[in-house]
Amino acid sequence: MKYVEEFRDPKAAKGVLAAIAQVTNEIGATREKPVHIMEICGGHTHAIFRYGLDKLTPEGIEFIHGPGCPVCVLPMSRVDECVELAERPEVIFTTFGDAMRVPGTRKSLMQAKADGADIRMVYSPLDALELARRNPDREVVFFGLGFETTTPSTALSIQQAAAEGLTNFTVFCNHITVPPPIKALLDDPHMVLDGFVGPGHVSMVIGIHPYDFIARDYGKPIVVAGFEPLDLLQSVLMVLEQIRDGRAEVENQYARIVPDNGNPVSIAAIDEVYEARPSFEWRGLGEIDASGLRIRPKYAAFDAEEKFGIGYGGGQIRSVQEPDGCACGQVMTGRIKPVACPQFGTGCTPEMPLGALMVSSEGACAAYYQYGGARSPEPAE
Amino acid sequence: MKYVEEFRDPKAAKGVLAAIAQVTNEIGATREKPVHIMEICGGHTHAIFRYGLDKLTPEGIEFIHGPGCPVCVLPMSRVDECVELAERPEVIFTTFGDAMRVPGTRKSLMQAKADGADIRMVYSPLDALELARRNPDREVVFFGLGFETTTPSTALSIQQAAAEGLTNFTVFCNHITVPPPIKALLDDPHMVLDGFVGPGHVSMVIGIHPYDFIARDYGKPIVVAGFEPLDLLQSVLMVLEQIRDGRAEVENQYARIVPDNGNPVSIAAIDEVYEARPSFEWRGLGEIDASGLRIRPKYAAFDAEEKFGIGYGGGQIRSVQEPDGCACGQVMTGRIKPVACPQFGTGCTPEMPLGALMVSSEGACAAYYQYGGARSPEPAE
Amino acid sequence: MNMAKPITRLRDERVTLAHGGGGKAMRDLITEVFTDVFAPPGDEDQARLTHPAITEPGAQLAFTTDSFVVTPVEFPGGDIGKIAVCGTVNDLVVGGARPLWLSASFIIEEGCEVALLRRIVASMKVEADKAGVQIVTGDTKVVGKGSADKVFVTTSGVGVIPAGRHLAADQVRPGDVAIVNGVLGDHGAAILAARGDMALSADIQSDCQGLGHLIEAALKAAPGIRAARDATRGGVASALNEIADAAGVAIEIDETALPLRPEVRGMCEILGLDPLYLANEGTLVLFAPPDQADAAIAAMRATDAGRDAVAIGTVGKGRAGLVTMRTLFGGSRVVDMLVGEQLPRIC
Amino acid sequence: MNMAKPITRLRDERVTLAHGGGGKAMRDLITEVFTDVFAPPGDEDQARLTHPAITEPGAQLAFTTDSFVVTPVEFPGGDIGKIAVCGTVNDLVVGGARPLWLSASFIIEEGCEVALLRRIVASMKVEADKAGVQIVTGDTKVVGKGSADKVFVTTSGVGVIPAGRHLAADQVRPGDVAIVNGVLGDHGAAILAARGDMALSADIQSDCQGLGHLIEAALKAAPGIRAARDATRGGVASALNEIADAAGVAIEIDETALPLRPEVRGMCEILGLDPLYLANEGTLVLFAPPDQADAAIAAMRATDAGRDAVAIGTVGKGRAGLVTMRTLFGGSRVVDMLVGEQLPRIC
Amino acid sequence: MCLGIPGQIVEITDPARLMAMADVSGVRREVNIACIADGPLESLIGEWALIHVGFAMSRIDEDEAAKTLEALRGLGEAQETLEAMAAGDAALEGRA
Amino acid sequence: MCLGIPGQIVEITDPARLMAMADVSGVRREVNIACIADGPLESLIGEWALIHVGFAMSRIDEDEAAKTLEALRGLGEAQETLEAMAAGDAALEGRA
Ligand code: SF4
Ligand code: SF4
Ligand SMILES: [Mg+2]
Ligand SMILES: [Mg+2]
Ligand SMILES: [Mg+2]
Ligand SMILES: [Mg+2]
Ligand SMILES: [Mg+2]
Ligand SMILES: [Mg+2]
Ligand SMILES: [Mg+2]
Ligand SMILES: [Mg+2]
Ligand SMILES: [Mg+2]
Ligand SMILES: [Mg+2]
Repeated sequence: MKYVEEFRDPKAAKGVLAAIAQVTNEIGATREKPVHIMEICGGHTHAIFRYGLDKLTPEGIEFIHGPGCPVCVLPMSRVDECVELAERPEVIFTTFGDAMRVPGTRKSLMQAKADGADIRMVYSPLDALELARRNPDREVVFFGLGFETTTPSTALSIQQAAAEGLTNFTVFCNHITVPPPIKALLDDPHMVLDGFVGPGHVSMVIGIHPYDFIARDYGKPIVVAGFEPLDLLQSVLMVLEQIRDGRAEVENQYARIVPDNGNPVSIAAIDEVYEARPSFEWRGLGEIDASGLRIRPKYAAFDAEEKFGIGYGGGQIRSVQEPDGCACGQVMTGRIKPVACPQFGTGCTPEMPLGALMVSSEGACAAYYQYGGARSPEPAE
Repeated sequence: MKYVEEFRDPKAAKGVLAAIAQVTNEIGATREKPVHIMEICGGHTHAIFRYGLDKLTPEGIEFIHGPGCPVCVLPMSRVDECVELAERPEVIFTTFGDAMRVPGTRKSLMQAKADGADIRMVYSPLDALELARRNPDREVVFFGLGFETTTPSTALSIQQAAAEGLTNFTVFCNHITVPPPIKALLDDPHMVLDGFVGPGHVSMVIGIHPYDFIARDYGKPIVVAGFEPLDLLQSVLMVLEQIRDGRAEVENQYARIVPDNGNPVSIAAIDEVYEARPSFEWRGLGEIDASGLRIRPKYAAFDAEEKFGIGYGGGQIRSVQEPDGCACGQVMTGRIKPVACPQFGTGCTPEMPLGALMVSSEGACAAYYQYGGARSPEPAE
Repeated sequence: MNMAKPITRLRDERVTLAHGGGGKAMRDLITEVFTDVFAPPGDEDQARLTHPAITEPGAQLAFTTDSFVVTPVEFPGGDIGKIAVCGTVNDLVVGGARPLWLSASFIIEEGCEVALLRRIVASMKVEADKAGVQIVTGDTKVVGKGSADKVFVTTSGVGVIPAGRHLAADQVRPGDVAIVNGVLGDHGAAILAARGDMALSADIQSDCQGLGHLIEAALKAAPGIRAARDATRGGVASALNEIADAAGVAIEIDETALPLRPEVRGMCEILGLDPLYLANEGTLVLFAPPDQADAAIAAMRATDAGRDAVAIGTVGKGRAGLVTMRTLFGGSRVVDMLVGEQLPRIC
Repeated sequence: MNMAKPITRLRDERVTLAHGGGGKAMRDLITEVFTDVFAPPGDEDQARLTHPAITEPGAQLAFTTDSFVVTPVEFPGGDIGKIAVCGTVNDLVVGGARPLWLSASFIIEEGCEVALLRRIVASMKVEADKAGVQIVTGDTKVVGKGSADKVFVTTSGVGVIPAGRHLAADQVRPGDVAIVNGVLGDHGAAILAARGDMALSADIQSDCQGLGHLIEAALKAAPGIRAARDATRGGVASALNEIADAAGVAIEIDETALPLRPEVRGMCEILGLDPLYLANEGTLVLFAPPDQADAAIAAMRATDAGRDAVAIGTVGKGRAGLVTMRTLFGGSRVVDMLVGEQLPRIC
Repeated sequence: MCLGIPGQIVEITDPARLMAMADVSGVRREVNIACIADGPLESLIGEWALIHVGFAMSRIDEDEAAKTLEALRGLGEAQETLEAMAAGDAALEGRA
Repeated sequence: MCLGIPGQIVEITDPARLMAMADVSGVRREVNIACIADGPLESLIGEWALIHVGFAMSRIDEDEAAKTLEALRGLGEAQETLEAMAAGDAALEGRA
């Protein structure tokens, strides 16, 4: 596959890994005193475990798995609202597969479907749009989930629906944005972070400048990275080099995809359709100012919150208690490793997830569990 | 079972059969020169074959199986209209089981159901009413089929729907009345009939006086009969006695059920809800004046013809060609026996009925075929 | 970190598509609901079996299958699991086979309650134990909501027919006596009432039961028994017609001899149905030579499933394949196979 | 009057409830669509069977069952009938059994086209002939519109395991080589594309095929083969995990060795799926002792179903039940069983 | 045509809608009693009526039933005293 | 987060709605090209773009891709000449 295979070449990896090892040495990072690098994006977390990069990189590098999995940070109360919407008889509820298994307080979408709700997994909001065209007597609700990468697709779909005059298509908007939680983490006095691997696909939409504050205000390096293993390794190397050199810059490893200024069409569509909410709740992180989007009044006809009277009350009012003993917040802020959670592997497994990080395969706990970050392949004594 | 078992007592039958044999003798009826008695009602046809009465009575008595099976005389075009109604996505089409297998030009209701139409078999129009209550967003159409026996039930159901203010219940009215076809048959110069066994359950509604014209104007005996085998035999005996005595009267063998003046509540309900159509098509008999009912304008909201714009165009316009070689008309008028139809048992079987008389188990051809009127239990040479 | 396995892993109340996906959820469902109860031998997807009866000279294997789709899944007198075991056991034993092993395959609708599955499996186990068969292999599939009716069960059965036994429809001869083991139509009437479509209620239980012990008892007392057939779909009328066709004989039954519950009679009168065509799930027709008929009936009556055994007709020399009935009124009529299913009549 | 039987009695284009009612319509459907093609022995509802291999000393019977519910019913590379025969044949042969007889039970949705049933039955016959098995008994049920998805097929299989053969998951030993017979995930990817839900099109055919000849060839060349398992639902990953669990061994596979079609790879990248979990219907994993692995691969490659046979990993002494993969990048990760079915990921 | 069967009214279930429970040989069904309700509804309990498609269509007249049966039995007895008896037997048993 | 994969635009399928067929390793899917349509649509044919949830989100810059690869390869070659090579090999093979 063009633009894929080249960036998975194991031979080229040798050089990068050697360079990483050398720079790690130069910095003086060790297992006991590691350098902490946060990969913000769940896609990067997934790639680290899928290719075993955590075991290939020196012990002096400690990956902190950031909040960049939109499924993991979705508050339970919003899942409950999805279920309520889906259970309306007139509604065809459409969603990406990722959201199906996230537990709400009553049930997951998977369970709601088993109970009879008409829930369909789609690959694209365009497929939801097509369902709306074909089912004029039903209400098709699309579960708009994701960061800036995905937001343009629902904005463009809403614009398309408006252009066609569709009256039975709405989006249940849960889009969130990357910079605010990073700022929140950086403001957290408990947080120890030496640098960031930045989200490549978010950046192809918004460009690299929204991260300027990280370098400028907090003095931390950030390298926007692609998702193939060589991309990731090169980005880690670039972060390490900044640390070694005492630099704090926004660099772009993923320039083949990410224009420094992002994609103007996407940005325009987002601005036209969405506006920032005053604040939005992140599971494990709490309310974060201006971190979520809502549909502008102009497009209220396509807003499931408006059409079905759901609204967004904010965490103070609506948020529901996280399950007892769940340490998701601490894991997400890098304070503890997943395996240090008392629930890990017992009260919380992928079969029966207690916390959100065990649900999505991009969640740090699920990745640890599934890809064995926690479980040694050596025989147990 | 009270009022049932007593009238099936084989011992009591001996006397009646002996009396029948004797009177037949007295009349001088023989196999070659039989007395022709028409049982008007399909229920009587069914009972004759179910109990083997045709083989117990003397050869000098020839039963002519009348037009009293509402399924058999239903014109094909009306079946097509049922299918059209049933295929509307908003419609739940409800029907007695009898009508499911009657072939239309395109398909039967059974086939329409297999093709996806929402068709439900019910025992009572009250069950259709209940479906309408439970499915306020669907249109429940009840297939109103049958003679005066059944007509009060749909009339009362329509009145009940009106009283409750139901707006999603309609009746597709195909109710027909017994006296007009009898008159038509009596007016047919080819018809040879010496007397009638009258329909007991029709008469419990309309009483026995609607048959006065048979005795008075045509000089033929008629005995209103019950449906148990002793009822039937006694009625045959009473017809024979009238013939022997040169009488032509309307007699009531079924007085335990049939009041001479019928049931006033039923008659009032029919009159309130229905009115006579100028004419109605009978399969095999053609158009017969004032032989069908339609819903009065007052109840138009409950009239599927009105609500769905079907109307009744009359046979001249709407009736569709009967299948080639079908002799149903001749069988129904008693001109030939079912087995004399060239299609009987080959082109026309209960599996693949060509004519209507092969569909219902009350149809003369089906009764002959199924209960062996046509097939000797002796070994075939 | 604690990697110990939790004790119960199946915590869902209802089956979801995840339980059909080939992963841990499916494994947990299969283990906790099915194999913990059936306890099949071994871990492989195929059962590996030996039995001395199979290798005896002259023995034959009997192999049969049926899918069960009854609605409602639970009804007075049984459930789909009981029927699925009894039905396949009966298909074995009416051919003279000793049932040995069953397979059980489940097609489960998304949303089906796990507790319902547990009840079904429990009743399968009870019936299998009664019949002396082992459920040795199985399968589960989960289909989307609306693509099945809660659960469908398919069982297959393997049995062994001892040397010298030859029960078959074509063995029936003129003069033989047709015997049923009990009242007719209970299952069909019970299901009609339980379904509720006609809003009729009646205290009728399905006759659902295994017939192995009954057949063995009858064969011991009347080794000349020619054939037996369980009168399931299509009722006794269809079973008789199949036998008449296969044997090339005529059969005459006697309406006055037919054992019927008053409630079944009542339901038939209301709906215009003929009880001869109502389904049974534990009722058979058996043909014995005239000199062994009384012995067969007596032996049947000594078993649980045969208390009401009675002769209902005889085999004659009439037209091959023809079944007739002497009516209670002394007349006679043909009892043909139906075309399709029996529909309630009104007019 | 003409009482001769018409030549074709099944004139309906679609199945109606009448075809499930136990009467003539059902008989005609069964005769004309099923038994005329399968030609089972005898007229009874049970097949009566003998085979010399069964009575040989040390032989075992193998018995297995599966229900098939694939949507769409016809897809590139096969149909539900082909899968139903191949799937059950494969469940027999992966245990070393020679398949002898199949049962086939159909749950048909009202409205199903008769022509579709005929095509399914024809493809079952073709596959059964190829595998050398006979479809000897069967059943049909008709359920209401919306209570099934056109047609479900359940097959059960009986085979005989010759004396001395013992293929079982728990026979796998450290050092053994894991071998697959061909590319992975074709069936899962073909069905995903054929279903159309994701609006993806690709020229991918299901790998649906019988594996009997392949196994016999491999066993002849490498009689020490320990175990084989067809990697159906849950894919190769699940098959490996089951074997690792049963044998109490660790298995390490090599990502670079996994045979994958570019289109399957592409579909997995688009949807965020892992091909190790995609279903196969004619692909197995087989374990051979190290000194016979090459012989096994060579023998497999000489068969139609094994042209792309290749070693994908080895059995080690790691933690019992653990399957790991050396990634193409030289790293290592656990390949666990999935929880439920694999869902397309977007984010 | 017009299948009907005698049933006994055992309970008034919904006086407003004129519904009652009828019993036919142990089988129960709610039926409409408008056609037979010419007095206080309670007085219908225990009464027999002809049931058709969920409606009690006509009350059964016990006296008339008895009269019909009497006539039938009388016919039987009368015939028994006649030599025509023999012919009747033949018809009953010989022809089937 | 944000699964994306390079695909090649092979056909414009609906110019009005800005839809085109994209090919990913032989798998085809109709995608929206609004975000990459900055010139005549036909000129997109043959171009590569990053595909995400049915949208072509960003055109792939071939030169930048080549530069990145070059840097990666250069890194490899540079390291090969150093004795640090040994340490790199150990990391690659020893730890798994
Ligand atoms: S193991 Fe479960 S509860 Fe604990 S942090 Fe991870 S997801 Fe949260
Ligand atoms: S055999 Fe068929 S075509 Fe002929 S008269 Fe009877 S119903 Fe009509
Ligand atoms: Mg069977
Ligand atoms: Mg059976
Ligand atoms: Mg049977
Ligand atoms: Mg299986
Ligand atoms: Mg027959
Ligand atoms: Mg199996
Ligand atoms: Mg299998
Ligand atoms: Mg298998
Ligand atoms: Mg069967
Ligand atoms: Mg494992």
